[in-house]
Formats: sequence, C-alpha cells, structure tokens
Amino acid sequence: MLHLTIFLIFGAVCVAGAVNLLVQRHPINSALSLIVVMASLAVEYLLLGAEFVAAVQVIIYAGAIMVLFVFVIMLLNAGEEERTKGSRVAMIFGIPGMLVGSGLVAWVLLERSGTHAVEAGALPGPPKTIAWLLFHEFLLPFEVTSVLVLIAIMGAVVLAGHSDSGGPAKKEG
Amino acid sequence: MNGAAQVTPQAVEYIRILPEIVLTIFGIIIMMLDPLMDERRSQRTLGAVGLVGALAAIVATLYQSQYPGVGFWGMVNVDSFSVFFHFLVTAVTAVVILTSYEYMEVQQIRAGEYYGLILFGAVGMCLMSSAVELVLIFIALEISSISTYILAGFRRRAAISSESSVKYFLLGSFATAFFLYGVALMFGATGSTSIAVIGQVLASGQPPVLAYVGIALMFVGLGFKVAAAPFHVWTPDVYEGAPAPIVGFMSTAPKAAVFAVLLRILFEAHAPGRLWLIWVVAALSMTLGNIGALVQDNVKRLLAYSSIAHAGYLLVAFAALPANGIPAAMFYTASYAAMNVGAFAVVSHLASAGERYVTMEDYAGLGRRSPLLAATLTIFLLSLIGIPATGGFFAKFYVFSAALQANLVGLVIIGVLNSAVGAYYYLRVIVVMYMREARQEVPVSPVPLGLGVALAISAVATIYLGVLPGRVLEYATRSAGDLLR
Amino acid sequence: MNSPTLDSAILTLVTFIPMAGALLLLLFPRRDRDIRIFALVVSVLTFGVSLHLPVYFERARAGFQYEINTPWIPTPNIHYHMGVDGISMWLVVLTTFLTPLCVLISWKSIHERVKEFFILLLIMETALIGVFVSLDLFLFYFFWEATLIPMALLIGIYGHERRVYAAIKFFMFTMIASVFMLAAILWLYAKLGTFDFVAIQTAIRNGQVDGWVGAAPWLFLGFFVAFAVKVPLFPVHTWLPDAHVEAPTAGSVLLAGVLLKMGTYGMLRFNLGLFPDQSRSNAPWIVTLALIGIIYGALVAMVQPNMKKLIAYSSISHLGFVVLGIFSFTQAGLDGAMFVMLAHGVSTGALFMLAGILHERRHTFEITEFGGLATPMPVYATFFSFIVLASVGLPLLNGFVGEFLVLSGAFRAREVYGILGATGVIWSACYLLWMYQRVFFGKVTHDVNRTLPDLDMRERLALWPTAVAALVMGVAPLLWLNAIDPAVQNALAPFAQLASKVVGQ
Amino acid sequence: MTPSLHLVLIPILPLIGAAVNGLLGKRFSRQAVATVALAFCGAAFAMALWIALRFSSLPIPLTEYVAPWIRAGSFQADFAFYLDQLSLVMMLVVTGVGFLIHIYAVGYMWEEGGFYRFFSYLNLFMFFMLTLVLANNYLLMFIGWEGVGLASYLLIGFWFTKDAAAAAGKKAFIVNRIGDFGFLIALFLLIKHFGSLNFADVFGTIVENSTQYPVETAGAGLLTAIGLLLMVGAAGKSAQLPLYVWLPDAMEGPTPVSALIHAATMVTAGVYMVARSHVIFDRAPMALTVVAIVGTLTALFAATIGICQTDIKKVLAYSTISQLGYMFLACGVAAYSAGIFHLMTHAFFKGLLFLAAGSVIHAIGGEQDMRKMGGLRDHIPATFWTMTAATFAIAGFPPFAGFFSKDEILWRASQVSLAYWGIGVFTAFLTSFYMFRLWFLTFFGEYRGDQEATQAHGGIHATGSRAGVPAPHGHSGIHESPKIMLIPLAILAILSVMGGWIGAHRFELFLAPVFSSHQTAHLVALTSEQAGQITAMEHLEWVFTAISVAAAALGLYLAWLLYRDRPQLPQRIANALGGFYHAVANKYYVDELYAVLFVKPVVDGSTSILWHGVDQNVIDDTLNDSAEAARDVSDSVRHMQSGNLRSYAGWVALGAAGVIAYMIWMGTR
Amino acid sequence: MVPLSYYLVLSGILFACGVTGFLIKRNIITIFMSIELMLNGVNLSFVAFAAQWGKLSGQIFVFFVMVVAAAEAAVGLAIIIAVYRTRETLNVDQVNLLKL
Repeated sequence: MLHLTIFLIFGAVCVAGAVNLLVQRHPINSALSLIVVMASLAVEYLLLGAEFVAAVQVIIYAGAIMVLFVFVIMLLNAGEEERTKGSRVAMIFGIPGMLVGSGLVAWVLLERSGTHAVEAGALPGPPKTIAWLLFHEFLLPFEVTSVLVLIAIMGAVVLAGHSDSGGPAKKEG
Repeated sequence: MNGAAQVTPQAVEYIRILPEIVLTIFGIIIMMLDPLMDERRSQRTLGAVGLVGALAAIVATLYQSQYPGVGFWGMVNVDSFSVFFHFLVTAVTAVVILTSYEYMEVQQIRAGEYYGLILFGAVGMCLMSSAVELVLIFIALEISSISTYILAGFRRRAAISSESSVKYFLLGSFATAFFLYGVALMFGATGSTSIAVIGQVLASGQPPVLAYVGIALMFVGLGFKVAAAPFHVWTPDVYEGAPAPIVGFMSTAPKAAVFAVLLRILFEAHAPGRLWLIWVVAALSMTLGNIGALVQDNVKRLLAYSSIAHAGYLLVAFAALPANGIPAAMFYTASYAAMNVGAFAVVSHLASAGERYVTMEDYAGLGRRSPLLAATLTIFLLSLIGIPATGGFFAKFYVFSAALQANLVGLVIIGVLNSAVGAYYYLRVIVVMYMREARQEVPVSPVPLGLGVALAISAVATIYLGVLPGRVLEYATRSAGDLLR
Repeated sequence: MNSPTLDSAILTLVTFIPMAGALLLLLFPRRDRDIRIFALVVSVLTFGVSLHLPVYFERARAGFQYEINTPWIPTPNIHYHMGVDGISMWLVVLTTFLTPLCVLISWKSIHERVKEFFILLLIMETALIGVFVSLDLFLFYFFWEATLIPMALLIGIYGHERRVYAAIKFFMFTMIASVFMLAAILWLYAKLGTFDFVAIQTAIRNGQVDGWVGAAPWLFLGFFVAFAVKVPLFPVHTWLPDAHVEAPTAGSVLLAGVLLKMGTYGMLRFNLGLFPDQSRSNAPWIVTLALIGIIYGALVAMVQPNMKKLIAYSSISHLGFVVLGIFSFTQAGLDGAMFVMLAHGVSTGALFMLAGILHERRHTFEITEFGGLATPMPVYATFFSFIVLASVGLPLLNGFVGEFLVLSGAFRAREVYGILGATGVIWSACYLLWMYQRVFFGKVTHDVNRTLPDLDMRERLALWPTAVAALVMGVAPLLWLNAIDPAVQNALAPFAQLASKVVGQ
Repeated sequence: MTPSLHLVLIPILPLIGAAVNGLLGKRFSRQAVATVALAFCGAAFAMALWIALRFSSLPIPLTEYVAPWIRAGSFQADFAFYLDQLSLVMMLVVTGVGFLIHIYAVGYMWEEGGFYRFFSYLNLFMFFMLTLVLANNYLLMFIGWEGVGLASYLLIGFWFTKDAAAAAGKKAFIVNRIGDFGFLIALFLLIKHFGSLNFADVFGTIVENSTQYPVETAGAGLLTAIGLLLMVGAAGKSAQLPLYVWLPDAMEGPTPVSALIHAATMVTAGVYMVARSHVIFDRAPMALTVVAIVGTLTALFAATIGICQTDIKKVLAYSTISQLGYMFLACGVAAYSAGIFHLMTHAFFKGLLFLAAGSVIHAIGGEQDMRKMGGLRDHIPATFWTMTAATFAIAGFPPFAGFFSKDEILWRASQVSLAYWGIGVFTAFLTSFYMFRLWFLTFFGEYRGDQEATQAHGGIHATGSRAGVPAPHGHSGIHESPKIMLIPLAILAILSVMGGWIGAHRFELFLAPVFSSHQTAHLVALTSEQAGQITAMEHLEWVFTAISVAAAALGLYLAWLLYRDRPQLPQRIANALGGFYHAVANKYYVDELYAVLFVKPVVDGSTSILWHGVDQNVIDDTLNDSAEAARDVSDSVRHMQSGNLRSYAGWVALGAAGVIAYMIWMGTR
Repeated sequence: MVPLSYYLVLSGILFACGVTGFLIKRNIITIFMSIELMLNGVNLSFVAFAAQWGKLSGQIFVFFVMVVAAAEAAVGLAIIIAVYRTRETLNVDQVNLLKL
C-alpha cells in the first residue's frame, strides 16, 4: 500500500512537473520543472528496484544534462517565450493525433499488457551485476557509445566554437 | 548463443566488426592530425586519410565476408546481408569524401571534423546493418544521426545551414524517441531486444498487441529516417540547407542502413501486420514526393522530394513477399545510392562558393558550357526517372515485379504512374541544361580529379547496375536467404 | 554466304553497328565535316548489312528467323532474344533505310553541336531497330524506352521555337503511357517467370496462366495504351503535331517514319499475339477510334496553316489506316496495315525531308509564306509532287497498295469500316493537293521566294531513294508482301475462327 | 493460241516516252522532245492497228498475263491485259485520236515553256488510259482510272502559275476522288463476295450461278449495290450529275488536253467501265435505271448551261458533259454498243471541236470569249471548215457521224421510255442551238475583239517565240494555224463526217460477242416477248429520226435567228428571263452551292470545331488543365512544407497516430 | 503492490507530455527539453518492463539511453547556439527560412 502511495505521490509530482514544463513560458522554469520530473522519476526507479539507474538518473540526467541546459539558457539569455502563431497544423492535426495515439497506447497498456504487479525493489539492480552485463553482453554497445561521445564532442566544438575567421558569424543565405 | 558462457570476445568476433574498427581508427587519426596541420594543407591530407580509411573499410568488409557469424554475445551478425550494406555504406563514404575535396576548399569548411564525422557516421551506419540487437541498433542509429545532424549544420555561417541542422536535429530526436519507445514496448512484449529472439516469439502464435504497438512506433522512427510519408516533411528543408555533398551522403548511406534495419525488423523479426501499413505509406510517399517535386525550382529541394518518392518506391518492395521483396529493396538501395550520390556530386560542384547556384535557372545551358558534366548528370537523372540501361530502371523493375508477385497490382499501378509523373521534373532539369540558354553568367569551374573520379564511379555503377544487374541481384537474393534463415 | 554464325549474329550486328558508331563518334574531334561523313558511313553500312535480312530471308517460313537467344540477366530471367519475321524484318530495313537519309538531310541544317546530334541519331537508330527485333518482352521494353531519350533530346535541342514544350509533351505522353505496358509486362513475368515472347505466347494459348481471365483485359489495355499513344490514336494524338513541328527534320523523319510504327507494330505483335480474345472483343471501339483518327486527322490536316503540322496530322490519318487494318483481323487488312506502315515511312519521311529543305531556305513552315515555288524550284516541286501523289495513294505508288488492302480487309470484316475508312482516300487528296497548290502553284507571292535555290546534289541524293522506293513499292509490292503474308497468316491463326464467323454472316 | 501479242507494250510505250521526256527532256531540244513523244505514241497506235488487222485471227477474248502485282492471302490482282472487241475499239480510239492530238499539240504548244513536261504528261496519260482500257481486272483498271485522273490533274494545272489552272486541277482530282470512293467500295464488295477482281472470274461467277445472282428486279441486292457504286465512280470520271463540276473548270488546261482528255478519251472511261461491267448492270435493273436517269438529266442540264456560256471552251465542255449524258443514257437502257458507238463518234467530233477551238484561240492570241470573236471565217478558213463539219456532226445532221450514234441512242431509249426520248430530243435541239450559236458567234459577223490583244499574243502564252517556229505567227494579227495543227484537224474532220457510216447495227454486231454472250435470260425473254412489237415499230424509227433531225434544224434556225439575224434579241430575251437567265448563265450556282454546302462547312468545321475545338480546347486543354491541376496539387503539397518545425512535428504525430491505430486494429482483430 | 500498467501509463503520460511540448512550445530549448521528457518516459517503460520480465538488461538500456541523451544534449545545444548566432532568436516559428 505504501508502495502504491509513494508511486502515486511521485507519479503525480512527475506529471505535474511535466505539465508545468509545458505551461511555463520562461525556459528556465521549464528546465527546473524538468529537473523535478527527473528527480521524481528517480524515486520511481527506486521503487522498481533499479538503484543504479536511479542514481545515474540523478547524477547524469538531473545533474549533468540539465546543468548544460540551464547553462545554455543562461548563455543565450533566452527570454520569455512569445506566443507566436506559427503553426496551425500542430494544433489541428498534431494535438488530436497525439491524443488519439496516446489514448490508444494507454488503452493497450492498461488492457492488454497483463495484470502484472511489481513489488518494491522487485528486481534489484546492484551496480556489480549491471557492470557484469555491461562489460560482457553489452560490451559492444558500450564501446560504441565512445564513438557517440566522440562525435558529440566534435559536434559541440564545430558548431558552438568560434568560426574559423574568429569574428562573429556572418549571416548568409 | 556462444557468448553467454565466455568471458571475453574471441578474435574472430573482432573481425566481425572490423570495418567499424577501421573506420573508427581512421576517424581518430584524422582528429589527431587536424591540430597538427595548418588549415590549407589539412584539407587535402585529411581528405586523403579519410579516403584511405573508407577504402580500408571496404577491404575490411571484403575480408570480413569470409567470416560470417554472430559476435559479441549476439549483438552483431555478419552475413551476406550485412556485408552488402557495409560495402554500400563504405563505398558511398569513399565517393562522398572524393566529392568533398573541392567543396571543402570552395566553401572553406574545416576539414578535420568534417571527415572525422563522416567516418564516424559511417561506423554507425555499418553497425546498423550488422546489428541484430535493438539497443545496439539504437546506438548505431544515433551515431549516424547525430553525425549527420552536425554535418548538416556545417556551413555555420549560412543561416539556412544551421536552420537545416536544428530542424533535422529536433525532428530527428523526436522520431528517435518514438523508435526508442517502440523498442521499449517490444522489449515489454517479448522480454528481449535481440531480433532473433523477438522473431522466435513473434513467429510462435498470436503476438501480443503490445508488439504491434512496438512495431508501429519503431516504424514511425525508422520511417522518419528514410523520409517516408507522412514522416517526410523534414526532408526538403534539411536537404536544401545542408551542404550538398552531405546531402548526397545522408540521402543514401544512412538511408540504406535504416532500410537494412527496417528489413531486419520487418522480416527477420517477423513483424506482423505490415502489409497495408507499408502499402499506404509507400503509396503516399511516392505520390507526395513526386507531386511536391513538380514545382520545385531549387535543384537540391527537388532532389529532396525525389528522395521521398524513391523511399516510396523502395517501400513497395517491403510490401512484397520477402523472398522477392528483400533482394529488390537491397538492389534499390544500391542503385539509388549510386545515382543520388552522383547527382549530388554534380550539384555540389556547381553550387560554387556559398552554394549560390542551386536553382534550375543556374543549370541553364550547362549542356553547352560543360557537356561532360551535363551528360553525367543526365545519366543520373535518367536513372532516377527509371530509363532502361540505368540502375534506376532495374531497381524499379525488381521492386514492382516483386510487388506483382505478391499480387499488389494496385500499388504497382500507383507506382508506375508515379514514376511516369516523376519523369517530368527530372526531365525539366535535363531540358534546362540542354535546351535553354543561360540568362546569367554562371561560372563553371573545371572538374577536379577527385570529383571526376567520384562521378565516374557513380556513373559506372549506375550503368553497370542497369546493364548487368544480375550479379548484384543474385547476391542480394542470397542475402535475403541469409536473413530469412 | 548464308552461314549459321552470320545468321545468328546478323541482328546483333544490325542493331549495334549504329551504337558502336555513336561510341566512336564520342571520341571524334569536333570537326563537323568528318563527323557527318562518319555518321553517313556508319548509317549506310548499317543499311548495307541490314539488307542481308531480306536477301536471305526464307519467304515462305512464317516463324522467326535469324534468331539469337542467349541468357542476359539471370534474375530476372532476361534473355537476349532477337529474331525477325516477315513483319518486323521490313521495319528494321525501313529504319536502316531512313537513317542515312536523315544524316544527309541534316548535313547543313545542323551546324551547332553536330557531334551530339549524330550521336543521338545513331543511338536512336539502335534503339529503334532493337524494338523491332526484340523477342524478349524485357528487351523490347528496354529499347522501347530507350527511344524516348534521344528523340526528346533531338526535339528539345535541335528543334524550333517551342521545342522545349514539344519535347516535354512528347516525353510525358509516351512515358506515362508506356508505364502501363511495363506494369503488364511485369505482371506476365510475375506469373510466368519469363519474358520470352514465344514462351509467354505458348503459355497463354495453352491456358497456363492463373488469374488470366480477370487480368487479361487489363493487360491488353496496358499494352494497348502504350501503343495507342505512340501510334497515335485519336484522343491521345495531340503530342504528335507539336513534336513534329518543333523537331528538326531528321527527328521528324524518324518520328513519322519509324517511331510511330513502334505503336502499330506493338499492336500487331503483342496485342494480337498475346491477347487474341481481348483484341477481338475490344476491336469495335478501337476500330472506331481508328476511323475517327483517319477522318479527323485528315480534316484537321486540311486546315493547317503550317506545312509540317499538316503532314503530322496526315500521319495521324494514315496510321489510322494501319490500326484499322490490324483490328480487322483479315489477311488483307493486316498485310495492308504492314504495307501502309512501310509506305508511310517512306513517303512521309520524304515529305518531312522536303519540308525541312524548304525550312532550311526560308526558316518557316507557314504555307502562306510560300506560293508559286514551282517556278524557282522546279526539281523540288517535282519531287514534292511525286511524294504527295505517293502519299495520296495513287496506284502504282506505294501508298495505294497498303490502303487498298487495309480497306478491303476492313470492308470484309464489316462494311461500314471499309466505307468510312475509304473516305480517307478523298480527304488525303484534299489536304495534300490543296497544300501543294498553295505552296507551288500560282505566281510567286513573296519576293524572297523568287531566288530560292533548287535542290543541290546532296538533297537530291537524299530524296532519290525515297522516290525510287515509293515507285518500286507501288509497282512490285510482292517483294515485300511475300514475306509479310506468311507472318501475318501466322499472326492471324488464332483469329481464323473469327474470320470464318464474319464471312459466314 | 497466239503465244503473245505483247499487249503490255501498248501502254508501256507511251510510258517510256513519258519517262524519257520527263527525266531527260529538259536537256532535249523541242524537236527531240516532240520526236520522242510522237514516236512512242505513234508506236502504240501502230501496234494497236496491227492488232486490229490481225483481230479476226485472234482467239477473243484474249488475256495476257504479265506479272503478279498484289497478293494477300487468297486475293490477288496481277498485271494482266485483256483484249476483246470492246477494248479493241477503245484502244483504237485512244491511240488514234491520241496520236492525232499529239501531233496537233506539237504545233500548239511549240512556244510554251515546259514543252517537255507537257509531252511527258501527255504520254503518261496515254499510258494510264491504255492501262484502263486493256486491264483484265478492276484493280488494274483502277490504276488507269486514277492514273488518268493524275494526268488530267497535271495537265489542267500545266500553267501552274495561273491560280485558276492550279485550282481547277486540284478540283478535278478531288471530285474524281469522290467518284473513286464509290468505285473503291464497289471493288471491296466484289472482293468480299467474289474473292477476285478479274473480269473473267467475277462475270463468270455471276453468269454461271444465275440462281445465286438473279436479276434483281425484286429489290436492291448485291449487284445493284455494286452497280450503283460503280456508277458513282463513272459519274466522277465522266462528269455526270452531280459530280460534273470539275469538267468546265478543267478547260483551264491547254486546249489539246481538253481535246484529248476532257473530250475524247478520259471522260469516256466511265462509259467504258459501265459497258465493261454490263454483266453486273444487266442483273441490276434499278442501277441501270439510275444510270439512264443520271445520263438523261445530265444531258439536259449541261445543255441548258451550254446555251449561256460565252467562253468557247466552256461551251464545248458543257457540250461534252451533255454528250456523255447521252452515252450513259445508252448504257442505262442496256444499249451498250450504242453508247460505245457514240463514244467513238464523239471522240472524233468533239476532239475536232476542241482542236478547232484551239486553233481559233491560237489564231486570235489566246482569247476565249466568243463575244470578242466573230467573222473569223475568212481569216482561218481551214479551221472554219473543219469546225463546221464537227458542228454539224454534233448537232446530229445526217450524214455526219453524230447523227448515226445519237439517233441510235434515242431510238433505243424510246424503247424503254418515251420520257428519255423526249428529253433526249429536246437536248438535241439545245445542242444544235448552242453549237450553232458558237459557230455563228465565232465565224460570222464582224470581228469584235480588239486588235491589240492579238498583238500581245495572250496572257497565257507568256513565253516568247523562239527560233524554229514552223509558221510565222503571233505578232501579225489573226492568222491560220500551222500545218502540223491543221493536218489532225483535217483527219478528224474526215472521221467526223464518215465515222458513223459503218452504222450502228454493224457496230453492234461487232461488239455483240462482248455484250450478248452474257445476255441474261430476262432480257432475252423481254425482247422476244416484244419482238413483234419491235418490228411493228420499225417504221416508227423513221419518224423518230425525222423528229430529231427536225429538232436539230430548229436549233440551227434559232441560232441563226438570234445570233446572225437579230443579234440584239438575245439580250432582250435574257432580260426578259431575268433571274432564270442569270441562274443558267452562272451554271445554276452549283459551284457556289457546293461551296456553301460542302466545302465551307468542312473547312470551317475542321478549323473551329475539330482543330481549335477538339484538339486544342478539349484534348490539349484537358491535358494542360490536368497538368495545371497537378501543379496546383503540387503547390498545396508544398504547403505541407510550411517551414515550421512544429507543423512538421504535427504531421509526424498525426502519422504516428495513424500507424498506431492501424497496428492496434491489426493486433486486436 | 503497484500494477505494472500504472508505471507504463505514467511513462506514456510523460511521453505524451513530451510530444505535446514539442507541438506547442516555441522556444527551441524548451522543445528540446520536451524531447528529454519523452526519453524519460521511455526510460521508465524500460525499467518497468525489466521488472516485469525480471531481466536486468532493461536497466542497461536506460543507461545507454542516458548516454545518448547526453550526447544529444551536447550536440543539440551546440546546434541551438549556432542557430542563435545566425538568427538571433530561439523562436521556432521564426526559424523558417527553409520552406515550401
């Protein structure tokens, strides 16, 4: 019961954070709501017994990635969002599409995915086991991510770095 | 599953990822050389290194084909199918690098990252075709995607380039999320992310609905990557804004790799319920792509629409029976790669500094100013139309005949009609080149060696596939057998 | 010598000599004169070699001769299968006959991008010959489509003012139509696993194709639409006048002389050959269209102010005769249809050459720009009148034999066909003679025309063969008919039942 | 059996002449051209004579097979020639009159440009005409049939710089084509039902299977259809109603051409064809009736027009039409030999009339309007006298040739219906009237032309005289024609006088093998039934003859009255008649009527409805509109690409929803 | 005891919120954050399914997803900076030079 309560509380926080992300107009507020979502998700992971994931969620996601976001928001001094009307398609087709799609998926998840229930900490995921998996069965993906990271670094350097001539970028085309 | 018991991979398993390793190593070499050289010299040297890397990867692929089998605990599977796509990707990479030499100099683009990203991207693409595990596929997909996001924005000073990049990036990530959600649901439905296992589960008895949803979401993600309607909307914008050689690259190599993934998921994993889904998507892609292209004046944008249409033709093969459909699709990717890379090579040559000359008007009188270049482009365009004696013809031919063998008459009718309508806009380019006089002076510099070689390779490949398609198709058929085994 | 090796290689030779010539031409330096001479040599050589076909042809044998059949592409099962019968052989010869004349007639009128022009022309010849000799549906389609590009380029690059429009129109019309044929071919392949014409024909006749009953009408239409546009049959003919008017002379000659025959040849070979039942049941409306084409084409031709357009519409009318003959399913009708194809190729080809000669001098085709030309250009006028008379269908010239046979065949099939078709005889006299009168008779109305030079040697050289051919074909049509007849008989075998039924009525 | 007569040579010889002159004549001198033309034409005549001399010893009918021509399946038509009494007569007339006219033409055309061309065409005409009469099958006959049309076209348009000449040539060809259309359909019917076009085959089949091909009295059958269609062809070629319109215009051609083609030979081809096909017509009484009616009406109709014409050649042209009507009348009453007889005599006197008229025109420098002639009797006596002979012949005065043949026709016609006879006699009166009108206007009274026109020597004789002109003329007022022209005149005059003396009955006897061998039971029955009546009417014939001669005399008197005695009277009569006179003078406005009824609707309809309407507005616009529509659709598809990222995501979301919905539906099915 | 489907629905809601955010937000950075939201939703699914099947590999996936997300973030933000430099705006509705 406690389990369910915790789930519900943090689930609600999580959803509230997500919705807040949507309604907030200043990006920094959205970023903060996102951090709330991530943190509450970390609790849900713990409920599911994924300790390692929960930790990583907090450290990498909420920590590193979101810091990056906040940093960029600050850097670009992004102000409040203007409510421009750029896209009717998104409203006329996108939102209904999203509603229909997620409704259908929700229906499937509720009705068709069986009546499994999970105990708190049902599948403990201690770092050691995870590490074993990571360096054996998932060795290749793990190694490959290094390429991914390399690309990310290069990309960041190329795109965000100063242009070759050193001066501010000119507008073209 | 030989990997379960063992602790470290065997040597042969490294051979099974040899091309990827080679590409990575050369990518790293480029990165390390880059700071050691001054700007001017680095352009050529790094390009040369990149080319060597791509060629080495081709050699590695050929070598690798001697050692088929599974590696890394069921993560990768080297079979003729993967070898086919490895070869395709690495060859395209090599040609694109050749194309880029001149472009880099004209556009003043930093070479180190450029070639490095191409090679690293190729790693992802290669891996996609040999990966048989959804997570690895996902990572490989991301490698190729992210590298192309960056490459699309490489002309940083051009607003359209960065816009192209950001659009591609955001929508790409959006679609990736769908794909990933699909993977998750698939994992939930079958308890595994290994394609082989999924295939076993799905093939035995009625698959759970969750699996259907999983397939649907993965299809959305992959459909986006191959620019299939209605997930194609990004294509014209991105292709227009991205540097021309990169468009040539990203409209072929990653697409081919994603098609490989799609083939694996749909056929090797015995995805259920694909027929009408593909039917509609294919029909829609062909139609929207062709119709959209009719009024385009920007050649890059035109070719973008054309690539949507070609994705549609290709998807027709997916609706066919696997035994015919897979080889047809593979052949199509190959010939599409040949002609499209070639076409974009010409476009990038003509674009000139700042990609100024990319509209139809700029091509006027090309047949007179630069007959050979115009003739080469004509070959590619004819192939894109699907005129006999070019690869494009046989590609369509196989696809449609595969579809007919599955009795998809309606789809074939839509397809052939589309290819006839599509002829119009390719023809417009030819017409402009040969039959109209230039209104303004558009400079055409002589074709440099690298580009010449690239064009020659593409043209020869296009013609070869159009005159003697037998061997390639035979190989593709064998691969299909491997895949379906 | 008529050796077996040569026999099997001859079709390949005939088909690809022009292609080889084109490739060699690629390597030529841009010396226009040499290029012209070389192109002429190649085309004459092709003609010479192609004469082997009729010379050693076994007239009495109905089947395919000079066959060559080797696998080309294993998957799909494509064979390099060529062969000719009495029907296709003459079309090959017609093609090789007209090409040297095209080279000659383009000698001076093409002075820019000469090399490309002759390369395109020679490639065109290869493709055209290929269409007629292919016995593998795939190979056929291959050549069929291959004709499109060089012709579109010839029109688009070397044509007149509205050349681009005409080129695109030509391309799109024929392209859209021919994809239906592709679909039909693919269907056949999907069911039978072969493209071989003979094999498919046998399978169909033995009823070995599943789903045939439902599919056959559509397949028939698929083929028919492609051919009908090429012919061109009535409602889909509008590309032809535009294409002709804009095309350079050589383009027009090949277009009218050979290209259109691809359509009628296709109907004869494939529609009749593969779908006898469907041909039979669809004949009424096809014949109706053909008749409309005959009369309509003639009437519209009559009021054209543009000489080339007039000839183009007359082609529509003449090709209507061919279709009428083919779908009369009578021996005479088909013999006649074949003969009209050949005769029309010669005489309309010559007419276009003549129009082109005039254009070279005056750069216009408007009839009102001329008048009284017989005074400054008597030799030209004589040639023109001869060809006009051939085209009008004067007995002892080539036009008559075919039209007569077609009409008598059509009449035999159903009286009203013959009667309506025969009105075309009147119309053709009307529009051609009227045009001739306006161009050549009366006083010279424009001063520029007073000093027009008459034909020079080269032009005479180009025109003489057509004139001689027109005469020989009219006087001794048996030279052609005795090869055509058995082949037609063969083609009509499945219709024997029908024929007897009609006669019985 | 004679091994071979080389009949083929008869048509071929002129063809060779035509080819030689046509290809090389440009470099020949005029003498050489004339020599070639005359030699080959004369050779043909000589051969014809030679055959005629041997005729009694030949196995008649005689077929000479030369070469195969067309074969398609079981149908075949060959180059083969056929000789019987009928073709012999025709051959002699054609070669004989043709040769004479050739001779005449040498003189007449001497100063013209394109001399070689003219003789090449003329020889070509001979070739086709001889092919026509010697053919052994309808298709070969059709060659000649069309071929003479061609030659006529070429020769009418010989002075091609004259628009009227060119137009007339074209008109002739096209109107002939309309007739040929009927001929062709008849051929198709023959092929369909007999499988052959050989005279022997077709007629043999009909005669042998009289049960299958009975006399079609009950209603129109196959043979009636064939007969009527053949008649359409004949009407085109022989200028019968309603297809006669080309012949008057054809007078734009040089006069020898008018004489040879449009009087003596070609225009009679229709008569020959009907006579040749008599086996068919005999069994198709309805067709015969049509032939007779058409012939009668044409005779009358053309004669009335002839009265008011002022152009000397036009008068002759309408007279020709009228005389041809007589011949058809003869055929229509199954009096084929009478028709052929008239054909022959007509060839003599009408040929002569034209040649003489040519001589007149030649004499006064190209003037053709009779109102500007007059009093030429003294200037050109030879022409006058020959012309007189011909005029009396055509008017039907005994003992001139025309009397015998016309009388025979009228008599035979009266046997069938008195209406035919009545109209025939009235026409004879008209004929006599307008011929003597011509005669008086031309040769009597005062010369009404202006002297200068004769000096200038005519607009059409554009080219100047050259060295070697046989007789000095052209610049010294009215002059007689040279000898080379007068000799043919003389010969023809003799023939016009004596040509009828063999007598219609003897002529009929000669042709009897042709026309009676297949005589049907029906006609035989008819004649035997009425045999007594016929003998009873023997004396009636004399009465009829007297009446027709009286009619001719009346015509002569009236002409004398109006044009000699009181020249002002015609104008008053014309005024009194008013509209009717104008209608007649303007040839009943038939040309205009045709123009309004046929030509204009076709041309306008083709232009505005078919070309601009269907082709451009319907077909092309439909296609352009659909292309435009495709572009519009394309434009709207473009607008999917609004450039807005969120819209793109919207499309993706929508698509995803669709895919998900579909897959869930698949999964839960 | 929490029914598994609750977790899954929660993940679905997050995913849907992410999609919605992509559709309605104008600021490029916020849109990017919406994508992160979607990925987080997916991660929850992975962990939940891992619990359902008793397979740890599901948790490994999450790890990889995070790595990818990190890489994407680095690149994505760099791209955003580049865009900002050329366009001086972060409003997607104004980043529409490329269209039609």
